Amino acid sequence: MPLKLEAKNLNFFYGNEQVLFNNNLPVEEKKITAVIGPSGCGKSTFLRVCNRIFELYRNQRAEGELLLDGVNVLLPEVDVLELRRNVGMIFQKPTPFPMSVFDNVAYPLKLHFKLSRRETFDRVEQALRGASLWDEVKDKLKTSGLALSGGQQQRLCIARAIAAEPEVLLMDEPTSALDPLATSKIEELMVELKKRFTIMVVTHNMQQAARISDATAFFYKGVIVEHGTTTKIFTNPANRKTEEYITGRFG
Amino acid sequence: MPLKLEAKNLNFFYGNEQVLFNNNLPVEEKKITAVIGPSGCGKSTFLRVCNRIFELYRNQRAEGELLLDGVNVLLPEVDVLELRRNVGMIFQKPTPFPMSVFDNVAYPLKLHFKLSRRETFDRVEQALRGASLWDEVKDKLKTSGLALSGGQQQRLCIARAIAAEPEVLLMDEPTSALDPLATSKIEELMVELKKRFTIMVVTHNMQQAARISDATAFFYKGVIVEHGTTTKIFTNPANRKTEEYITGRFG
Amino acid sequence: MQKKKLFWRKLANHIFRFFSLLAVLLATTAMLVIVTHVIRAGSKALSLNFFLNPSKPYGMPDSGIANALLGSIMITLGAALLATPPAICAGICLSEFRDRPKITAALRFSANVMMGMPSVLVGLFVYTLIVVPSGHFSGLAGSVALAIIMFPVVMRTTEDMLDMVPYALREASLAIGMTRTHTTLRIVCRSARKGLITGILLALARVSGETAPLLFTALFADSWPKDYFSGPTPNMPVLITEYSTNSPFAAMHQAGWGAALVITVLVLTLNIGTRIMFREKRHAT
Amino acid sequence: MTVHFINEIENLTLLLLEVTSKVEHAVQQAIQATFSHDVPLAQKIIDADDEIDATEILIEEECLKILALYQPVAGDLRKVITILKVNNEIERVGDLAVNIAERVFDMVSYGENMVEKLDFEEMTGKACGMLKKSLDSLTYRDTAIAAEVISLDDEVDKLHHDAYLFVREKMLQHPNQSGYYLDCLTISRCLERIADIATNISEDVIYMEQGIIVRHLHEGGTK
Amino acid sequence: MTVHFINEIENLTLLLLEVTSKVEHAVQQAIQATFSHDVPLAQKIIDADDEIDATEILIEEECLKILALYQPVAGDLRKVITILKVNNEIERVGDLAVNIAERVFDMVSYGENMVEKLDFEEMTGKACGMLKKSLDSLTYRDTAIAAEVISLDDEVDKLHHDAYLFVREKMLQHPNQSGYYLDCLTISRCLERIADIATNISEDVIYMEQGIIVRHLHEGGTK
Amino acid sequence: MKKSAIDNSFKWFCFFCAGLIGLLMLGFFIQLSLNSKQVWEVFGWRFLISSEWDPVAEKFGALPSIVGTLSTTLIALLIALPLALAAAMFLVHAAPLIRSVLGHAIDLLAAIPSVIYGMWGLFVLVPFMQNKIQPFLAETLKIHHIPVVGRFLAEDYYNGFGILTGGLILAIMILPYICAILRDVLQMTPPMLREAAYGVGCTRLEAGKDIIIPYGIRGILGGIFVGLGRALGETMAVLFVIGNIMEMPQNAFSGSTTIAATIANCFPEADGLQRSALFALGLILLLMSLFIQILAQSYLRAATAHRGE
Repeated sequence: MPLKLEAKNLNFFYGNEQVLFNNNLPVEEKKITAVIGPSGCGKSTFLRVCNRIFELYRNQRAEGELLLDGVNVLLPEVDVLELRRNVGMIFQKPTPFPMSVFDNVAYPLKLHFKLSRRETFDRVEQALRGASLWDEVKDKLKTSGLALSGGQQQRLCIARAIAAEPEVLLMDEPTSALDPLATSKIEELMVELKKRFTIMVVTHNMQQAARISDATAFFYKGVIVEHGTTTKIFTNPANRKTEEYITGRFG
Repeated sequence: MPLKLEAKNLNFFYGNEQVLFNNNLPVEEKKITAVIGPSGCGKSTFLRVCNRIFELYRNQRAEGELLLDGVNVLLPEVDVLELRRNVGMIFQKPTPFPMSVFDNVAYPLKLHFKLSRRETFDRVEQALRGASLWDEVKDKLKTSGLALSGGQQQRLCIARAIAAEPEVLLMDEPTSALDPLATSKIEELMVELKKRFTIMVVTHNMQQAARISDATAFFYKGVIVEHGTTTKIFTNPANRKTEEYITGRFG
Repeated sequence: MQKKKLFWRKLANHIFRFFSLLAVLLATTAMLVIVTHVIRAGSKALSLNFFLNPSKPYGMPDSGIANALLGSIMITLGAALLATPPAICAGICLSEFRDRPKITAALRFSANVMMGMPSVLVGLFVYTLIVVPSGHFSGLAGSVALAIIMFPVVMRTTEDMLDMVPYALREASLAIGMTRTHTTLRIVCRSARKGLITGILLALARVSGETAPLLFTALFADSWPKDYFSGPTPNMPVLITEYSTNSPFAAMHQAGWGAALVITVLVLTLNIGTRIMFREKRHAT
Repeated sequence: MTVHFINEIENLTLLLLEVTSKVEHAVQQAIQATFSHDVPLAQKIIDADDEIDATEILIEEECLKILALYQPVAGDLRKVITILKVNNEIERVGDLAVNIAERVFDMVSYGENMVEKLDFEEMTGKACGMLKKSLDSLTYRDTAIAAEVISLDDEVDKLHHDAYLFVREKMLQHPNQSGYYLDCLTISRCLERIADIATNISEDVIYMEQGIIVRHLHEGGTK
Repeated sequence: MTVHFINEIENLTLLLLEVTSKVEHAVQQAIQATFSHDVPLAQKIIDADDEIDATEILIEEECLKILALYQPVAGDLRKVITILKVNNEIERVGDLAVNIAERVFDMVSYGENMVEKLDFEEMTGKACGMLKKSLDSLTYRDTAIAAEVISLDDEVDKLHHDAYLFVREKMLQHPNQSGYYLDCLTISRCLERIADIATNISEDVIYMEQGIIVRHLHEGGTK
Repeated sequence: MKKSAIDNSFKWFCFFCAGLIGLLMLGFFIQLSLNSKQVWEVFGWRFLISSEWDPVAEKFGALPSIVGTLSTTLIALLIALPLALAAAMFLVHAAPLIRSVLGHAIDLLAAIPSVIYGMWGLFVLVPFMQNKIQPFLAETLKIHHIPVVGRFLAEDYYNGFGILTGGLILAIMILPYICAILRDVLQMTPPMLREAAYGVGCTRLEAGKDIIIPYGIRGILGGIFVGLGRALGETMAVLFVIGNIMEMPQNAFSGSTTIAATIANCFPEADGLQRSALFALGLILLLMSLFIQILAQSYLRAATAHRGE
């Protein structure tokens, strides 16, 4: 399997405090990789390194390599705007921009490409269809993105993320703010999306990781204790800590 | 098994809109009864009838009978303050009062009983022990209840609720705002508490209902579609809607 | 194409960041200029006597601000005493008793309008309401005017603060068998305690510098404020106005700067003190 | 995610049906081999069992995976568990086919025309028919078929009893051929056990559909 | 809630051990009954099977309950599934005990001293020992014991083969007693199957502990 | 029963207190209307458009005050708004230390009594305008030769007072005030939304103008209106520097007056019709500020409702 993303000896620091220790994680292309672990284990941090969003904050720094198609994106010469177009991110809570549904999806397109109105419209429709949202919003493209329900907002954010044709999608507990029905829709969507994108999802919900992911990485105290296929991790983990975590013995 | 609480033909209205329809539910003494169902099915409303907290709001009214030890507590001559002493309630989010840990628990005691300082202290300690919180807070009884962690705050609220020696505890998604570790502590505590109290818990989390409850009632559109032992509901539900709900076919 | 676009986007970004830095510098220098001037000019007037002696007409020696300071304190405290209790109750009304949403919405709107009421109009109002019927200016009228300014501020702060208390806390309190009154006063207000005190003190700091309404109510007198209820009462803001505009004399101007420094320091101390003591969410008004 | 769960379960059921038809075929061929004393065929059947065993392991692992990943409850859970158990039973049928085939090596020593052969056709047809039907009941979730299978068990038991009496009689008549008849008896017993297994499967299906364990309810009669 | 899960699993294991010892006892008594031609004892064993069957259903329902309520994964899941399968096997052993006991009714017709009896003591000891050990390996999660059990299977197979040869020889000698020897062969086969079941259980235990399916790996040799 | 009686009386007491605010507002209207009745009877609507203010001839018109009020307010807003917005954006993104220091400084400046600004304006800004800016504009830039602009900035003699000075001092006064509100509004942008903006590859400018400002737009507009209201009703800061001339202003350096300044200035000596005219000015100011407040509050309320989702 080709590797899309690969962390090599990745370390991360908040100020002087190290929170990720020598992480090595290969992420296969067009698969869903779930990142699980107890609170504060560094799983969200790991995700935030992947599109360098951590650079918004002072005192946070990453060391080591993070290869995207073999290129270390942590190097300063890699353009961060370009990287973020390539690596979309979905957050815990839906974050629709304060604009219409259409503009929400068109925004990243306008930002990164020079497209005609027609092309823009087509790509927006395509993205909304890709996020299984088109049928629900096609009659209200002009209404505010904030007027949608929570689950729809989250799918809108997914549409926004995929509109710019990224290669990797990072999802940070994408369903933790949603009700069960919306959650299952998002989960189905994710499985659909992996046909086109490489997905990394951080989740608290072990059942979710089990249901949707192909590979699972277990973080504990900033270290990747175990990673492998989800089936392996959930039926026969190699590490005792992993076993304890997924069987609910701790955390 | 003796019935502690029994709803008979219970109807509930928000203004002109009926949200509970002819609910009949026997609740056994010293058992945990889980109330499950999709969002908006009336499960929280049902709980809020049990201690008449709905009376805070205009336009809400309950019809039918709710027997607590055979007495219909919905009758106006039943003193609502006394009822609420007898039927404690725990909310989704922890609600510690803005006072010290000690006073939080001592407060309902002062309200309802005339106790000496010594007695008060003893009962507070007892309640905190009962809520598995004593060891964690015994050295900081004077600090504010708000300074505790989320899980501790929720256990503090449980201690507060059990301090007045109620007979029934109502819990409205008591762990939905907590992380997995705190959740599992609360769950263990609940199983411990059922030795002394009759517990009704509303939960979104089906695994939780399965793990901790003895009986389960499934609400759908304001109607109790099925109720029975948790084992029965989760291995062999009688109703197709129940089966669809618990297997995740909808909602 | 994309590269070119990227270049322009980045350029615009750099220009914007430069402009915003400039704005901050400009704003802060303007502020610094004012504050340093007040300090420089005011500090010349300061002496022990300046604080101990009452003000005197021009030409008399040993003129000070003691009477105005005392008068200001009396007027402001009077305003606080008049305004705070009913304002808090009014805030409770808005936040806790929502069973008549139309009435509370109308009251909330009134409060908002009153908050933006030009203070000079408050002066006019109290003038016709108290000064004209009673026949004389008085410190009390000044207090009433300031109280009217404070009232909506405290009322709205109270509402905002109480609104921040989660609704579940009220239900939790009622669920253990407390009465409504008890819940409101002992639990809800107590939860919002810090915010309430902060709001009251900040409102107090704000009105303590108000000048316009006092021109029509308390006026000024070169005497100790013994006529709080029945006559013109000395106070700082009007003293500053009198000394700086209505007087051609440099000595009076200097005393005016001194008074300005004193009141600035007092207001800021109250402000800073409040914020430090009750460090919580800031509120713009 | 229910969609994926349902897909997985369907694939699993298909796999199970496939292995069942293989096993059924193996049984029929084994019987044929015993009748025609066809050693190569018997050997082929024995060799083919490895594949069946491998499929059993695959299905069992898939079941475990589904349980671990989807954590089904209620009907879904019963379905997975039923597949797990039926899978086990089917593998046993495969073993029985091997057992039958193994008899061939012994039986050939008696020569084609030396002995009076027992005709297993009816019994094989019935046993395999039951097996087929029991799997149908699983596929179509049809408890009526399952109940029919359970009722057919008595017939096969009867045939086995007849075979037993026949064998005993033949042994008395031809003691020197008793080895052959022992083999026949073994075959008969294997077929009877296949019918039993079909009955077990049907009971499992009834449990899956109705949540009632019917096993042992009627055993007093049939054993 | 893990505490409760662990408790439930422990209770289940205890129940399983209990029923195993009952079954083992039943097998030994059945063998004794065949030896002493003790019809009442045989009847008692057959009657007692109902209880064993009831326990099997109870254990299976508990397993289902645990799966539905606690939704275990990884090692926990394997443990529950293993118990589910072992439970099934144990019930089969119970059925085999009944099969042995049923032979008694037929055997008594041959009279105490009429026939040369087969001594099943060694075989019974070995088969029951294997069963016991396999359950020990489950209880103590000891794969070494499980491996030992698997290796013992060959010995029992050997004993069964000996019995088969013995029976054939006796049938030739005393054709009129062939019914009796047929019964003996059935008993031997039952004991051999008990050993097989113990082997299966051991394989399941190894799977539970190590997550590796060892079944069929060595079957080529033993079948 | 007793407990519910306490509950009820407490509730009614609270309603009474809240009712006070409504009474007060009505009181303002009634009092100003009653007291200005005379002027409306004498001049009618012409009071609004007349620019005469002659106490001796008993002729009064509100136009100069209104124009002065509006023009100073407009100047103040034009200067303060862009600076405040840019500064607020800077503060939101600044390092924690700078943010807290500057943030507190701005909060404190917003709290300084307006009389201090007025005094500083009178003693520092007016002379500065008189001695530096006006000569610079007129002599160095020859501003009066430039068409259009010249008309607004040229004045024959330099005295430093006037609309521009008033507007400037108001701008300095409301700058921290608006800035504080804007900063609070911008800070309420959820961090996740900000990260989402950067996450799609926005630069800081783009995130600010397309996401963060639109997100808080209602709050920002509300804040602007609050600042506007404050500038409109401000008395003391303007009173000292506007010149207090009851004439139609000719250009930015013309002495002028505002409603609030006129009231404060003339009221002590006024009686009869002039006093009534001052009350009429008060009524106009009240209506203006009511209008602003309605706008401000509707925007602010919409802002909170929209954040409350």
